[in-house]
Amino acid sequence: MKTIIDVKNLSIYYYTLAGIVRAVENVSFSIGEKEWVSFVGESGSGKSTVAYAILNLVPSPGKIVNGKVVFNGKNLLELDEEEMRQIRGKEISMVFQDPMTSLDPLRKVGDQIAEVLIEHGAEKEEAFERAKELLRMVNLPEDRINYYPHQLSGGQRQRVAIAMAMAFHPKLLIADEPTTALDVIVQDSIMDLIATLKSKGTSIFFVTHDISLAAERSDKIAVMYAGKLVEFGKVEQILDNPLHPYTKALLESVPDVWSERKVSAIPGYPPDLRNPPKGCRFHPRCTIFKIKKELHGICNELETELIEVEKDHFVACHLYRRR
Amino acid sequence: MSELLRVEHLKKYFPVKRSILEVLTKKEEKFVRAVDDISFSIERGETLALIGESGCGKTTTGRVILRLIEPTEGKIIFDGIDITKLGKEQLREIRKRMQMVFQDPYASLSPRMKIGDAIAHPLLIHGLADKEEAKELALQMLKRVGLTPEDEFYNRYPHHLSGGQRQRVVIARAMILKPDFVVADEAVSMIDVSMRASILELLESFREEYNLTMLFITHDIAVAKLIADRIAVMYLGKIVEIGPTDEVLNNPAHPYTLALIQAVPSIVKREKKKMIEITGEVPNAVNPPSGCRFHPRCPFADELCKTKEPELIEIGKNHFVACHHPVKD
Amino acid sequence: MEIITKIVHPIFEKKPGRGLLIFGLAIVIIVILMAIFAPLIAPYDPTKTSDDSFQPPSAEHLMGTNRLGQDVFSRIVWGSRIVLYVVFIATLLSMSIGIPLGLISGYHGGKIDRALSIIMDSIYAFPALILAIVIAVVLGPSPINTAIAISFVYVPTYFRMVRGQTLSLKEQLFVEAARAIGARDKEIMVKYILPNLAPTVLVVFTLSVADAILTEAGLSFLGLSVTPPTPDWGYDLRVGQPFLLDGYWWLVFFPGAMIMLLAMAFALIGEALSERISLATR
Amino acid sequence: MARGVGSYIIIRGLMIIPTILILYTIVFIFLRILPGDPILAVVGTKNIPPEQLAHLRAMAGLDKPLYVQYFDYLFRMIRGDFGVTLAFPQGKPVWEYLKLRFPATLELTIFSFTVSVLLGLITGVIAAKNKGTKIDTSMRIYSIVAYTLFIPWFGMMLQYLFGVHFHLLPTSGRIDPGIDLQRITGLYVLDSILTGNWEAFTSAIRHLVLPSITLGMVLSGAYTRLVRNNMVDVLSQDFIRSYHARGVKHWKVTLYALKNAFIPVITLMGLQFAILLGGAVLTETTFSWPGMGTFIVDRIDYRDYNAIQGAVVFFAFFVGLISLVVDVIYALLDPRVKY
Repeated sequence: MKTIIDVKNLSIYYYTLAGIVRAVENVSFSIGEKEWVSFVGESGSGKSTVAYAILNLVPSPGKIVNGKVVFNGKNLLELDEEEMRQIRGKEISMVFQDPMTSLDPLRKVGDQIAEVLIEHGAEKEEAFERAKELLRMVNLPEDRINYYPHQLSGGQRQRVAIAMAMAFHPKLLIADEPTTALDVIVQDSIMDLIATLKSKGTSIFFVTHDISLAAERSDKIAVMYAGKLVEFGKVEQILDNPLHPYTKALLESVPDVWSERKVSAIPGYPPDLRNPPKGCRFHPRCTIFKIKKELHGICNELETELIEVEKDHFVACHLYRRR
Repeated sequence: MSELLRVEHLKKYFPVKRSILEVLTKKEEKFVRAVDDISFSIERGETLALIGESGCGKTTTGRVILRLIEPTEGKIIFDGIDITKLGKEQLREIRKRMQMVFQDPYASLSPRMKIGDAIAHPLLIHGLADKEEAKELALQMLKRVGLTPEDEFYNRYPHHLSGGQRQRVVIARAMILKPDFVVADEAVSMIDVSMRASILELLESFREEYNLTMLFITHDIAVAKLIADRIAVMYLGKIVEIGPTDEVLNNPAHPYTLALIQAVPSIVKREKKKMIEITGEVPNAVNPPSGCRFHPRCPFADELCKTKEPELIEIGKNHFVACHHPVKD
Repeated sequence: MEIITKIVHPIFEKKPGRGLLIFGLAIVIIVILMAIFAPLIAPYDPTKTSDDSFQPPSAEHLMGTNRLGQDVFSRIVWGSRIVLYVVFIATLLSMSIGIPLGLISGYHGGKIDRALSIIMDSIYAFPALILAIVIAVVLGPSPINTAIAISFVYVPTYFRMVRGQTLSLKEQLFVEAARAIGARDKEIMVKYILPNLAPTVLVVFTLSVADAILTEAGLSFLGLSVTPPTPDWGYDLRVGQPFLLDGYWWLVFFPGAMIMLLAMAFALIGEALSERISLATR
Repeated sequence: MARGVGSYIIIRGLMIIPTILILYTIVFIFLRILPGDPILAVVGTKNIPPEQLAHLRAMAGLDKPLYVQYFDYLFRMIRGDFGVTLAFPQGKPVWEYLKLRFPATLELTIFSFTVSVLLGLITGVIAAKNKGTKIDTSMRIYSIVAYTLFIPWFGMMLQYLFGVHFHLLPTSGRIDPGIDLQRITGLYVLDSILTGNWEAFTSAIRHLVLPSITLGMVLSGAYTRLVRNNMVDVLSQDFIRSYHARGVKHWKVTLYALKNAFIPVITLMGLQFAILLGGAVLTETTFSWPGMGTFIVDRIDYRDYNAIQGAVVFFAFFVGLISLVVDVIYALLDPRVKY
């Protein structure tokens, strides 16, 4: 399969007054053509930060301290502002978490959609025609171009955001928790829309805290914990044969309508990333580490590495070290 | 088992804010019918989950039952007493027995009150303990909810705590009065996934210890399944279906319930087949549709649904649905 | 001793705004000390005239002398008493009216709240200095009257701020939670709302003191605060102005600089405090 | 839409009536009900023939019961009759003075307002764009220093520097004596443009420089701060990031951010205008500017209560009008406002 985007050794730190937050540490992965990859993790795991890094839009005081984002053979992090702008919204587009805040409240929806097209070279009239067409594609009446964002519901605004993202048949769509602020039925319809986009040839980088949402339509799942990519693989590999203790624990903590098993929480709390634990960042909460004495001195000392244990299935855990 | 709480024909209408122009031109005052004539009861020791999408009136229902906001109409009978008729002081008395756990643990604790004092305060308000005793009991409670070392946690302020820890404080504050009845409003929806289960476990343990009766309000059906004995589904201010948890989830009778359950993502059932296709969005609660409120979005709707409002009818043991054409499997 | 370190420590803690805070506090403390120890600090009697008029600043007269040969430095030292006296009485008065009124009005709402709000908003919208002028004119020139005039125009500032905050705090979940545990209105106001108002009140206090200093100086510049020969910064500025064009800059420079410095000191403290508060609540 | 705005303006206009009434009442209470006989205050002596005292009282309308005085004056004012002066020159309609003096104040405030908004916008945007750097800190300190400048002192320092030291600019008055300018609006800059009198135009502008910089700079501090904070706030919002993510050009995004940041500033403008009028009293006194402020101060010396009352109530009307204008502008710019 052709690779669309290849991220290598990405590290992002936030330089806050209270100290340096190591939000993303040494993350590598790639997304293939027409592939839907979901990044799963709790708040603060760094999944959204990775998403922003692809478009080189990490919010201040965050800085990409290391790594490459290779797209079409070019490292996006080395492009100048104008080259990057040409890619944003055209070849790679993004949908944000909160539809209430991701549209400019002072401008009409139609103006905002048309602007994307105009900024990338379309004529004004043609842009407005296309804007109407895009609204129809996301199942909104075309008269909505004259509405202001506050006149639309959350679900409708998210449709508008997706309409903008669809403007140029992008190669990659980055969706940062696009349904978190929405109810389940609306969530389902937004997921359908994203799936439509995928069927037209767009790869999807989907960020969510809800692993069951990732389970449904993804091809691959990447699990992040405390700034590290801990497991990455095909949906079946991750859900039916999870390897990393965190992935296992996460799956056991999620209630499911169609399952009778009991849920159990992961003990402890996520670490403070200004001062992450040495070695594997999960070891203070890891039940296996607690039981197996022989792991002491390894998990709490040595950095983990992402290892391919079977085809396409990667895990960063000392239990699977090559011996 | 005996009944602890019964709600009869409860209504809560909020007036819609009018602009000055509208007030001066005497434009008719409109109301958001947040809760529109609902009735149900909860047995002692039972947990009823109230589920629905945002804006369906579930949170309003919880607040009205505790009279944190005044009902527009209807009765709320708690242990034989209609609390809608109580005066301020009598209401304060009964609040010892009815407590609430809120959704947002970041907002439900005063930022400038030590968490220990926040937990002890209910005891002091009701004169159940003096300062020393209250502190002692609060320390025990901190330990009980797993915030140890408790004397260290006692003196912390909320902003030092994570969301999960704060929610434990909120639960501790509600439980220190040993209530009979608790309304838990989206008690875990703002907590990180990995810690949700532990908060649910904590609630469960109190429920066993105090033989708590619970109204568990949630939008998350998977959570409702875990904790509830019965489920009530709300849509636009109405209860459309109510029944034992397994019954409602496995044999949903209302098309809306079916749509809701089908939309919930699942790890176990990854492949989806759509049983029902519904369209549009939840209409405005100011002018709800005539007849069955779900009819504009319902694939099975006919003339009857547009004109006649369906009533809750029993279709299985303890399983009620308000639909002219219930779904059969 | 422990108490002192407890108070002093947070000031010097390395947090943003430390420099502003220390600088502001230093000036305020110096001026307060100057006012307390005026008889010891001032080298001359501030009201005693002499033949040495219009002397430029020198070792003998640090800030020169004025038309009547009075020592400008001594007048500035003594003048600090009037400013501090007027400003603190005024602020205290407006706080003790504005805060309780705002709290009760905001918490209980209703018709009285609406009426009070309209009145306070009207006064607030009107130029404070002009209103203060009217009141000062009617009451006549004396420090206590000036204080009353100033306090009147700052009541709405406190009222509006406290009312607004109370309105938003009242809607906060933790107030609802307090009602759910059975707290009475009084307990909610005192234990849940008031402590959360404190930081904002503190900031508004420092800023309104800064404002009041300028208003006091403005009133006395217009001749509405003190009667001669009482030393007062604003008044001295007025008296000195006609001689500015003759080049006697020191008559106006020093009194005016003091007014500004003191007002700035309070504004800096307010700025530093508000920054710390916004950091702490984030 | 258009009709919506029209009726909104009318309703909002009606809403300034209580504001003006309240201020009128407060001023009335202070000037009439508090102890002290205004006539005696004007005359300055108690040895005055009783018939002359009675005449003065009748002229000021003080011989009637208080409530009659209250409504009498109110209704006359609505017709534009602000009473007559009590002190020298006695019996002249206050309105005559207001007509003469108000344009001077208006001209000063318009220029100062422009200076303050421009300065505030520029410094605020610079600070926000350089958030967290030394530039940001210095802009913050600028805003505090500007805010706490004492107008007369700052004005005098400018007078000394540019008037006395460098002899660059005039330090008092509105126009050079000897220049003949036909009075149309009373705003000298406008009048000189309308009559094509360029000599008067230059002179009027030169006279405006120091007073409007003094007043404008003092008021710019509040804008710096608000613009900076709003701008920082807006720049961190999702919709700005999503503009960037859509590949919208940088300068356009800055423009949209500025528009959003500007909305709350409009509200401040209304309040600032009131402060501007208060500051104008001090500025006018400092620069011998023949406006409303100096008029009030002159009348204070005479203890001319009638004139003061007239001027203050007139100010109340003006403040009400400004708040109306501000609200309408706000409603036009922000689509979220419901009429």
